[in-house]
Amino acid sequence: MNEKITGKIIQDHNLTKSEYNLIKKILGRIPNILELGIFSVMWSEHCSYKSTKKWLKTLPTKSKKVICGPGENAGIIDIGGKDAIVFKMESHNHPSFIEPYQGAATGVGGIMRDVFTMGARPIANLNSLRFGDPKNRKTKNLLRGVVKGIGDYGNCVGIPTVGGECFFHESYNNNILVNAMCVGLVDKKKIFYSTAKGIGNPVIYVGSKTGRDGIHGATMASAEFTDDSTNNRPQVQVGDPFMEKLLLESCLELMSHDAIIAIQDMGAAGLTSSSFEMASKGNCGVKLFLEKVPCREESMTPYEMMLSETQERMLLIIKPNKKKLTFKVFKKWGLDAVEIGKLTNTGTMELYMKKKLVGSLPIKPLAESAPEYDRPSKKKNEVTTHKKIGKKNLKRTLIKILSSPNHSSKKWIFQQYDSSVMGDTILSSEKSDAAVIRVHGTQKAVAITCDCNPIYCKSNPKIGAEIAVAESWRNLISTGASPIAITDNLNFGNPEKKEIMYEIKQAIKGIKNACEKLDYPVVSGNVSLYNETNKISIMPTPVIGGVGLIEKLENAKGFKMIENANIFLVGKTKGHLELSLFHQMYNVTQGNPPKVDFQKESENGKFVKTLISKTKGVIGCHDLSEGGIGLCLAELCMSNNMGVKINIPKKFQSNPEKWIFGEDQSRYILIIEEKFDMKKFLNKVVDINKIGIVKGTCLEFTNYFEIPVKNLIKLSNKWFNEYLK
Amino acid sequence: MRKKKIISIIIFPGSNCDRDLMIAVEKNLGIKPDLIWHQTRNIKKTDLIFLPGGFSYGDYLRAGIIATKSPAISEVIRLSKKGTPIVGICNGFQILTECNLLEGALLKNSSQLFKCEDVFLKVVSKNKFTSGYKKNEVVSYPIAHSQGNYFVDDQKLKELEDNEQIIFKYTSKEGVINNSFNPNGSKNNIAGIVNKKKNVLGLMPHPERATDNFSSKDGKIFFKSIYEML
Amino acid sequence: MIFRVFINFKPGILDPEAEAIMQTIKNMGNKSIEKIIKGKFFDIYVDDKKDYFKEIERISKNLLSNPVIENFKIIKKN
Amino acid sequence: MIFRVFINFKPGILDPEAEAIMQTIKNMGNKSIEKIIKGKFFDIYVDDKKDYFKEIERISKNLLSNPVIENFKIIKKN
Ligand SMILES: Nc1ncnc2c1ncn2[C@@H]1O[C@H](COP(=O)(O)OP(=O)(O)O)[C@@H](O)[C@H]1O
Ligand SMILES: [Mg+2]
Repeated sequence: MNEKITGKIIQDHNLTKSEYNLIKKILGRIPNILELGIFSVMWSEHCSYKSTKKWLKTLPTKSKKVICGPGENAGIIDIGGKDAIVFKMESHNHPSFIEPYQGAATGVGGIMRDVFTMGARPIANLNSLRFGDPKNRKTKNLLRGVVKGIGDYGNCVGIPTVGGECFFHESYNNNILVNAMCVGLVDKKKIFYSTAKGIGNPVIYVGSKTGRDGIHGATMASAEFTDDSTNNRPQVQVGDPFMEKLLLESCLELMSHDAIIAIQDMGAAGLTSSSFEMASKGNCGVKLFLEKVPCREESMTPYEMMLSETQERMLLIIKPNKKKLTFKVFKKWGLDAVEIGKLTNTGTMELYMKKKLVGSLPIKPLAESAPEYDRPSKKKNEVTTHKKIGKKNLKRTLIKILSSPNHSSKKWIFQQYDSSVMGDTILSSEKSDAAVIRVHGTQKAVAITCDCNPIYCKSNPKIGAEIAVAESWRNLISTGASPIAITDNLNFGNPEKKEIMYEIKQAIKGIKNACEKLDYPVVSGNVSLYNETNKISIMPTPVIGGVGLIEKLENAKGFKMIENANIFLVGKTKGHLELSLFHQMYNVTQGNPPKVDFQKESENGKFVKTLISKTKGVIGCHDLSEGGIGLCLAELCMSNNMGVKINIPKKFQSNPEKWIFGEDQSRYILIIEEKFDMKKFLNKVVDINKIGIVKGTCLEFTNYFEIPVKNLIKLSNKWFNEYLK
Repeated sequence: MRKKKIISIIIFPGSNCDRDLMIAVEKNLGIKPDLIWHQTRNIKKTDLIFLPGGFSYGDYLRAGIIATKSPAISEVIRLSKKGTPIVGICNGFQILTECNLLEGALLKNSSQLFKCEDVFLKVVSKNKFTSGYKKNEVVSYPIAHSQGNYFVDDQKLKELEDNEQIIFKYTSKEGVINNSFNPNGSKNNIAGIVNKKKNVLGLMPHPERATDNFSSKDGKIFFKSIYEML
Repeated sequence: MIFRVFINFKPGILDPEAEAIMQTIKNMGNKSIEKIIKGKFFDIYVDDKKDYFKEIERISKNLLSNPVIENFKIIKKN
Repeated sequence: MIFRVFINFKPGILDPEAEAIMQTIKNMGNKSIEKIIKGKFFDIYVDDKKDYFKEIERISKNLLSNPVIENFKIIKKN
């Protein structure tokens, strides 16, 4: 314990010289190793957001519907009646690269705890995945492990995994991204927060016994990778979904009694961050008796106990007169709860081991004086040479897109997820733009989606982020939902590099702008930095998770078509091909992403939403994004095993690729009942045109090309099946 | 008016289809089921027992095995001997084979992967659990499991066949039963069986997830048949 | 005292996992491989008060293995 | 020749399954049980033409075990 604090120890804790000096100033003395360890995890990028806090503060976080914005375990929105929705997204990138199965599994576990900590029953999981080039020798195993890890965890706990995305690109070769999102349902009057209150109240520990897993996990997640970080073995955390299920049920049961004052999961930085955050929010002190902490291994030190990241653990402050009840409820579920400390009025964290004071830290100063950096940023100087791309065979291009890893069917992935458990999944993967989950026992539903196009973000992080927000908004609209709020997961490289910091700032600016324009606030989120290995950074990947409300379940829309229905295109098509899939298929990867006109976005969205919820005319809807009209129609055909006949407008007949594959924003395809009279609804502000009908067994662009739908299906299922054979 | 019947659902730590099942029973039978905690040593009166799907005890060791050591299962075994109808769905089926109320065993899916999808089933034998279906009718329920690969040795298989104990088989929409419509490697595409006395049914697919307006509705008839048999 | 219980599939039960591993090994270039059998083992630590063999046998039969598909074998370790 | 490869978790790695099995054994009445370690094994059958130890070692490390969380041990059987 009395180890001398050397420069090496400070460095091993990822603390800078000036941070160490600040620690000494706060304490008025030299810290011991336990105290240093605590500072290091509390001040890690992961826990303190020191590089991004300044910018995150600028995000819009309020609206009439927001009950709880960023700052708690998860965000909460009002969906009417007694119901509220709790949601957040979190990354488990580094752990998943080291051990894909456990890393992804524990990522899912962690985000679910963030949600049920607040009193909500999780009702849906989503995940946003980025892997390296499929040809990279690591990719296949990472993909297999991550998908199985996500599936096994959520399936066991019994929460449906209903959607997500999966994208391959060489920039993720050594830094995969595993972002997990969880959505829960809570009674507005029974929300639980993490503010500790009441001097003398017991601090209760429940869940898995503490082991040496993940010690320094939080600092690891904040450190850049070098190849030998694969040797950081003992840090691997193993998930126990069965324990999670027991915690979920027992906590929800205890919450139905009036026993809990504050509750928080032990996530990153385990006992340290949970106890500090709870006490800091409640302006109180804590005394912990560490010998009482249930340990899995012998002779664990206070340092290890405080920094362990063993999964499936919760910390509770309860009413003293409800202690018996608390222990009884946990016992029923086979869990041992232990009182490990008490709240005090000292404002200090006092750590005792067998009656000896082994650490003493001022809580507020430690939490509040966490460093906050305004890191320098600079736009990368890139000479963009615009390669011209000649005439290409349209049919072959579409086939190429459908057989590419990023745009082939993800059935292999989502079949490993139980999407129908809990009985409220109305629409999930490949049946709609967003998952639709019924609000249990009501006629309402929530729509949920997550999105990001890193190709756009790489070229222009601000517009890329705007598009990610707009696309999530559009995905929700397509199902007939009113978009309410988002969570975000900002995945970037090393913020100490000016070019990366520029990307971060620009992306946050983009999110801010889009959210303000669409009245679509940010209620929770996560930042994952240092996603780079051997100086190679990932593409900027700000993933956006959106949630909306469908007031009447029977109005929920997916990709449905019926024979003879009319096909309408909403929104203006200019034929933006730069950075499109069309260009990517021919290895042209330079240019600018399409711009989003938020005025139009908003008008078009409102038009579609009204048409869906106020008329009986809409059968199905699909928003347009990557791959444009061509890919959108192919997906609709495959989902229904039906054909369409499409007429390319005159204006585009000399360059049909612009119309078929252009990626202009703010557009939708509507499948409209044959007899429905659209005329009444046409207005001056929204561009809407009939482009064809549902008919036959082919995807047909009349006078250009056609492909039998059964071939499309075969092509689309091909890539994953062959890759994973 | 018939006398009110009692339906019980056993809940294990890790069960996760108990709520879905409870709702399907309530909606389709008009009966609020009794929820029986796994530690119950005495199940007094019940007209039928369900073992729900999920991951009892985390499915550690082998799916279903640890649940067979619970007090409630001793009761299930006792009552089954007295003729009480027992229905095990998914994890419930796994538990029933592990405690020898049903023949055979459920191995890991041949793909080694969890599989969730809507499948078609053929009702190959009719009995009181399936009285509402026509013989050889094709119905659709979802599956969601990683250990649904039914195994039984050839001699026992013949017995099952001779006694008409095989109830459901995986099939195509058109009723073709072969390997390409077998989602998990199950012997002879078997998806559900009964015991010799025909009062214990186990099946991997989830009829309780096929009773909603937004899914297949084919499970409703399953529950109607159960209502009729009480 | 430690008992080690070995459990593996009865002959005749298809083990696609073992099959897949064998295939992979062959693809990795090893042609001398003839067969792979996969199984699990449990090391059960008990006190030294008496010989628990009979008891371990019972546990192996009733819990650790499924007699429909698996065989078990018990050895005493030091 | 048969090589038997034993694989189990590195010490200190959480093994909830072993934990659950131990609890069940206790519930079944055996109180003398102190600990359970769980693992898997592979019996690899090769021809007798040469000693494949090195090769089996490579396979164990790269395919059969997950070096991040597992250890392996190889023994030669008869
Ligand atoms: N990019 C972001 N946008 C909005 N809120 C964020 C973002 N990143 C983090 N937050 C908020 O900061 C708080 C701390 O997050 P985090 O440290 O991830 O929580 P946890 O301790 O559960 O891991 C949360 O309330 C989270 O919603
Ligand atoms: Mg948290």
